[in-house]
Amino acid sequence: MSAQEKKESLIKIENMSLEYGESINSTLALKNIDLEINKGEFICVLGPSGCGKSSLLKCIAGYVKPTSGRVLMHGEEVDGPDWHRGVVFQSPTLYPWMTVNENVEFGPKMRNLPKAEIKDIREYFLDEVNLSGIGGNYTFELSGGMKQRVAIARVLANYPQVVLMDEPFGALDALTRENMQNLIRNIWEENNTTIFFITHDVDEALLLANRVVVMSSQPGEIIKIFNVDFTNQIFEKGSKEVIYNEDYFEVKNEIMDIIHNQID
Amino acid sequence: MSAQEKKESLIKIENMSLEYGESINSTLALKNIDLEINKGEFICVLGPSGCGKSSLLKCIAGYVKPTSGRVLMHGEEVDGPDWHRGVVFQSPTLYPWMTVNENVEFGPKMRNLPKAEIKDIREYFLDEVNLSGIGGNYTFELSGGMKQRVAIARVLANYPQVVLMDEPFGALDALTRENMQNLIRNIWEENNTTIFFITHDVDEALLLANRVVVMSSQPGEIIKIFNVDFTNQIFEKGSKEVIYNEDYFEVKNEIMDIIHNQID
Amino acid sequence: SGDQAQNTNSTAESTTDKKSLPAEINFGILRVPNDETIAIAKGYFKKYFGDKGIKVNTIVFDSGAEANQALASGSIDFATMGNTNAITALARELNVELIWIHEVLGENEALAVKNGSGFKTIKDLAGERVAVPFASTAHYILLNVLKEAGIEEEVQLLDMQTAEIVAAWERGDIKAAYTWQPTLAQLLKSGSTLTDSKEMADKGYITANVEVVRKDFAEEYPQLVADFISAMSEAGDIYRNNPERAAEIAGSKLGIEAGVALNQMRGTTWKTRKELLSEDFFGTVDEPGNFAQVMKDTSDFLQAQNSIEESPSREAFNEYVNPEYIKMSLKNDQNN
Amino acid sequence: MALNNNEEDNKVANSAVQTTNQNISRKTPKNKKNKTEKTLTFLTWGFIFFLWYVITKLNIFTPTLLPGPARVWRAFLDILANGYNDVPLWVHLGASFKRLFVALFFAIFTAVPLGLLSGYFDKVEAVIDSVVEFYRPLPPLAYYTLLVLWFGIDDTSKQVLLFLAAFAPIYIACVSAVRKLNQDFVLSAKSLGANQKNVFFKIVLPASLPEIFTGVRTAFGVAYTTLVSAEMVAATSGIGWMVLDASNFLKSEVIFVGIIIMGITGVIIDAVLRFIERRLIFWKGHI
Amino acid sequence: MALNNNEEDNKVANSAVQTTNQNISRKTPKNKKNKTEKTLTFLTWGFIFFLWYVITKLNIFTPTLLPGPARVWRAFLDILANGYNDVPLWVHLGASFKRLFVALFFAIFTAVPLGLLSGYFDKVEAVIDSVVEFYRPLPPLAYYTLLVLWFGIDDTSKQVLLFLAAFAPIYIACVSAVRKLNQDFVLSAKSLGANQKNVFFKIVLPASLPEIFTGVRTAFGVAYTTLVSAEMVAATSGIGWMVLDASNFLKSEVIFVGIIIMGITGVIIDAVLRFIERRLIFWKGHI
Ligand SMILES: Nc1ncnc2c1ncn2[C@@H]1O[C@H](COP(=O)(O)OP(=O)(O)OP(=O)(O)O)[C@@H](O)[C@H]1O
Ligand SMILES: Nc1ncnc2c1ncn2[C@@H]1O[C@H](COP(=O)(O)OP(=O)(O)OP(=O)(O)O)[C@@H](O)[C@H]1O
Ligand SMILES: [Mg+2]
Ligand SMILES: [Mg+2]
Repeated sequence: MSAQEKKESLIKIENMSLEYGESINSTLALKNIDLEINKGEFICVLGPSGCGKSSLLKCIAGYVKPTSGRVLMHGEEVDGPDWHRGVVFQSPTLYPWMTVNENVEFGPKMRNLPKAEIKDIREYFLDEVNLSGIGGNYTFELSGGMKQRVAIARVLANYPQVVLMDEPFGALDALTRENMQNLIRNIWEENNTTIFFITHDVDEALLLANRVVVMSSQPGEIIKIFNVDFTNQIFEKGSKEVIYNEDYFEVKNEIMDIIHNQID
Repeated sequence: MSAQEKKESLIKIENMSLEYGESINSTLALKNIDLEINKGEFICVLGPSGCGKSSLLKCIAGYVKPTSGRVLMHGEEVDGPDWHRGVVFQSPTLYPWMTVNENVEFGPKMRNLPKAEIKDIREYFLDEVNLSGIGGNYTFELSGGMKQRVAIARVLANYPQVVLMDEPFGALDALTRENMQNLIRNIWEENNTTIFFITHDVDEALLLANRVVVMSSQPGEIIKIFNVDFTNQIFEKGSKEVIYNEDYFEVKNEIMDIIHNQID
Repeated sequence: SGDQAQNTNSTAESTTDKKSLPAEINFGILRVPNDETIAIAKGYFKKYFGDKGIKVNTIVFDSGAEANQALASGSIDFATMGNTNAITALARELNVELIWIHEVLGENEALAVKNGSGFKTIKDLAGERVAVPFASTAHYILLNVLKEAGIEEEVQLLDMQTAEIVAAWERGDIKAAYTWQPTLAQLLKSGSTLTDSKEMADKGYITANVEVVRKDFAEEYPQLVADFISAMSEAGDIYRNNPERAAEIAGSKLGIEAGVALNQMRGTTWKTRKELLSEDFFGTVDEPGNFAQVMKDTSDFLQAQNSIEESPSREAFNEYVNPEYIKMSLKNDQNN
Repeated sequence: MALNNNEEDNKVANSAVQTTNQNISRKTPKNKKNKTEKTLTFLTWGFIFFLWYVITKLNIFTPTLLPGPARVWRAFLDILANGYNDVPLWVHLGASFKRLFVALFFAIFTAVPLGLLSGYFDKVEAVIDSVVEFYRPLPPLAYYTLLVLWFGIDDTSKQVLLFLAAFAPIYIACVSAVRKLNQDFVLSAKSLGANQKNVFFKIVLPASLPEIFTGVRTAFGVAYTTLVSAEMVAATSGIGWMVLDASNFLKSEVIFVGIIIMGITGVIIDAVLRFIERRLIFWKGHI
Repeated sequence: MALNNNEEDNKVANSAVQTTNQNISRKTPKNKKNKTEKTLTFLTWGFIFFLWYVITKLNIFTPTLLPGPARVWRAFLDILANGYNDVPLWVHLGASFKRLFVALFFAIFTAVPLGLLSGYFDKVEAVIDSVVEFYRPLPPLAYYTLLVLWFGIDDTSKQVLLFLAAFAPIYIACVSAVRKLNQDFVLSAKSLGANQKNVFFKIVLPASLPEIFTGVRTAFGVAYTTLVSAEMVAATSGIGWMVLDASNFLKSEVIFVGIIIMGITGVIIDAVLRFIERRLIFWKGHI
């Protein structure tokens, strides 16, 4: 819950708004968003359904151009997708005509890295997501959790400066989900990655993030940002149950109240 | 957590096994299941993915014939689907060519009830799920949560002796899910319904059931049955947070451990 | 005729009544300036059939092959076709008989070669492509032309309809074709003939457009068949007496110029009933005329070509080429 | 929380639909063509006409090979005024469409029940399917002669030919519709007390309608494509026959007129069918 | 928990696939026909042959209207031994298939790029689509005469006719494939550093392959249906021409032979295409 000042700024969103469609049929999805993402942060975004979480991510990824305001990365305006900003989608977009290996190698290959390096990277990250050994399989042979792990490995293989994740575990069942949370927490810690993570599960956000951004319902605005460190506590204490304490429920209830007020 | 003895037995599963497919390709989905469902109970079934929860429900519903053993209802063997056993599916199977009203009226109409009665029933249950007023809409105009509520109203409109639900809230987001849990708890209480409820979310099971059945991974066997009364506590105390106590985490941890052991 | 006695069986009675005359007659016709076209244009069908309360339907066929299909399905009672198609009809056991020869084909069907093609004799066609509508009289004659020249193995025949022949000719895809009027005239604008059906007829390869009728029909209504022949004969007389007038009538019916029609008609030979009853054509029942032999020869040739499975016997052709109705028609006129 | 549902009720047809459509919405603009694209389409046809005009003006080809626009236009006006072969144009069109729609009518009324039964009962399918699969790829002209021999030269054989062309697509669509049917629809209906008959008429039939309708549209297209073949034998009316007759006399301008009329009517009828579809099967895409 | 993944790894291709297939699995038995159904299909054809045999034995119809099985069999043996019109049967088949496959080849190599581009760029679609939509429903025989006028009587015009028949289904399949393309595939590829060209060749093309292949199969079917029309003009070989020539001479038994040969080859070729499809697009259904 501290020491944010030292951190190096990576992405800066300045007074950004996003409107879909034109004139009568237009939807104001995002309004006056100001947000700074620092290097090494794990930011979770929470908000009611349809509030514009995905839209925010798309703006950062460069998939959508903001209607006003700008998204800066290292001070330069984001202009289209880029391998420095990796994206993990809710349903994994693995390419079924490629093997797991080929999927993970896709990014490095696109960047024309030397073959040997590509192989090393692939092996390292498949290992990182505990999937070494299934590289020859096709992706449709994998379970949902395994698919999402391959998708994460594929994104990490590019050593992106930030990983954007849009409800990556939303489609997984509760148990697999827990495993995946642990996995991503470990990866974040080990590789010192910067992660921007969308979820609609308050617990997930609190157990992963060191900053939780809560958004209002449409048009999406940032209502409040919470600095939390339960994820560090879990690291330190090695277990999850210990953090279900007063502190935790206090923050959780506050967030829940905010969101409920949004819906009412 | 008590007084189960007084209850009237509704459904009895005797030494039931279920095998899919034939010879080499066969899958033993369920093995030696013995279970009694009493009138007015709220049973939740938990288990790892693919353990046979849905298969168990299908046997009770009469969609699938057990390979051995039997399912009895009031002492008579279940033989095909029947309106006494209502089913709510994970993704709501509302008929898109019918309005909400027509969907809810489907069961009573099939049973040739008088028109006036059908109307009363429909109005009562649409009100029960807080959807009176949208009866004229088509189902594809509804949100996921509303759809599932219509599906519940449709099943209830038949006054079934038991409602079988297969992960009915699995596809909903966390907030809608919470609303739905409250809704079903209230309906259960008000109408004195018997509910057989499948979920993969331990919290959901604990917050709703008065008996939690935990199954082993494939082939599905019943490992342990927990009698709990958190759902009654919520009724009594009017709030959910209060039950996050020692008791709760104890049961939860035990269940989690069982399931984790199943996967390992 | 026992009307009262048969009171109870009134339906049977009415059918016998109807049987004395059919409700309608279906004629399969070709769009060529022949006696039939003139007869229709002059209203002879109305005179001989329509006035008796019979509905007359004329159905245009593009080829005798189509007419044969219609005959086989029982859709039509009379059909005009080339004699080669009439042979197919007999060989395929269609229950029909040949009752009339509209015209003996002559210069109106010819082997045309394109100017500048360098084809001076038939033998020059060796190794070339010649277009012809298959299953037609022209097909039969062309095969014989090539056979006579001894190059039947060396020429590639192309199965084309007349319109396609013109198109291919103009495009230069083909330089030789055996076809009939009016297509022939279009080809000859930039070509000449090497031989024609008249020359071949002189060599014994006679082709003709003939009329066949369903036997069931003819046996039931012989008088109507005779009437048909009378109509043809009357129409033929117009041509024989005043070709220009006949061409005008036929031309306006077909939507072509009288001159074109006349040119086409002049390329053929129209025979009178008496001529047809001579030994050269129908002969008599006891002494069949030569046309049955022509048909038999043609049939044998078609069998050799595998166009028909089995060539019917001479006796079958004698029976097939039936002079009785022409005789009846003549007798009717004498009676009048 | 259960209290604030009224708020949500008012949003009926709002968020849920939008979110599920998100992936599709990217493409919706393609359906409603925007102005640039409309202009481009217009320009394309303009260019085609211009090219046609110039080529014929240059007299590279004879009018038989390529009649000019003016010539075609005159032929069209002539046919409009005087008909073709003394038969008015609307009679030609009427004759063709009567054949088409009679065939389509019978195809629908036989293929839909047979197809649904085939999809429903494997035994029925075992009987019908291989027969349909055998004749379906056959060129209609291959068996048309047989149809003429069996059904005569009147409209019957033409209608049977078009019927056969239309039958297979509808049949196949029905089988596939039942196959793709969400079994949970059937199961839930049974659990709500529906008997076999109700399941069929209230669930299977409506759930299959979208695909059946697509099948009907395909069937119409196939039958339309077969129209000229059907009018090859012993016809003296019908737009297809008109083109064939014009071909026989190499009246290219009439061929062009026929083609243009057929092209436009084909597009119009498909648009009408699509309009009916949207009205009738409003829930399509929500199944 | 992250430790026990190896266990899960061994189950690769197990639970996940099975659970997603649950709804489908109910129907898989229908694909693999069981014994009863095979017997039924067999009996159906047996019954058809029996009926055919009995009817012809009863002499209700002349052999021209309905040739008996023996007669057809003899005709088949004769054609097998001596060919038709002095041309061996395999030459007829070869001529037809050469026309078909040349047409299909060119159709694939033009329709696939044009279709993908049309799906990709609305402007390209605006140019091409309306033209395709216009000619697609046209009966091929309507414009065949024009093709003969323009391309001559040789194989070219026949191939162009078949090409046009095959082009539209492939083109339409390609457009729809790109339209249905999961945009997240494209976006994720871009975010992984793929440039426009890589996106096209590594993502759009393979992702569209399943539908393209379905389009090719449809195209083959449509072209096959057009085969007899194509061989109407100036052919003296080809299985379609054989049937037409037999029609001229009322050789019903040869028509039957032709139909049976075409039916069987049609079924065989579709089976081959489906086999190739399964091999080539192994991931089909997993997209
Ligand atoms: N391509 C689009 N065109 C038009 N409107 C859109 C588009 N994408 C999203 N919207 C609208 O913008 C708003 C925000 O959508 P967005 O997907 O960003 O919300 P979200 O918070 O991600 O929702 P969820 O939790 O359901 O994923 C919604 O009202 C949505 O309907
Ligand atoms: N129709 C079927 N045919 C063959 N195998 C089946 C069928 N349905 C289920 N199975 C298999 O039976 C086992 C139990 O499946 P079931 O759907 O009952 O599990 P589940 O507990 O409901 O799983 P989930 O939590 O994923 O819904 C699984 O291994 C599954 O693959
Ligand atoms: Mg989202
Ligand atoms: Mg399940």
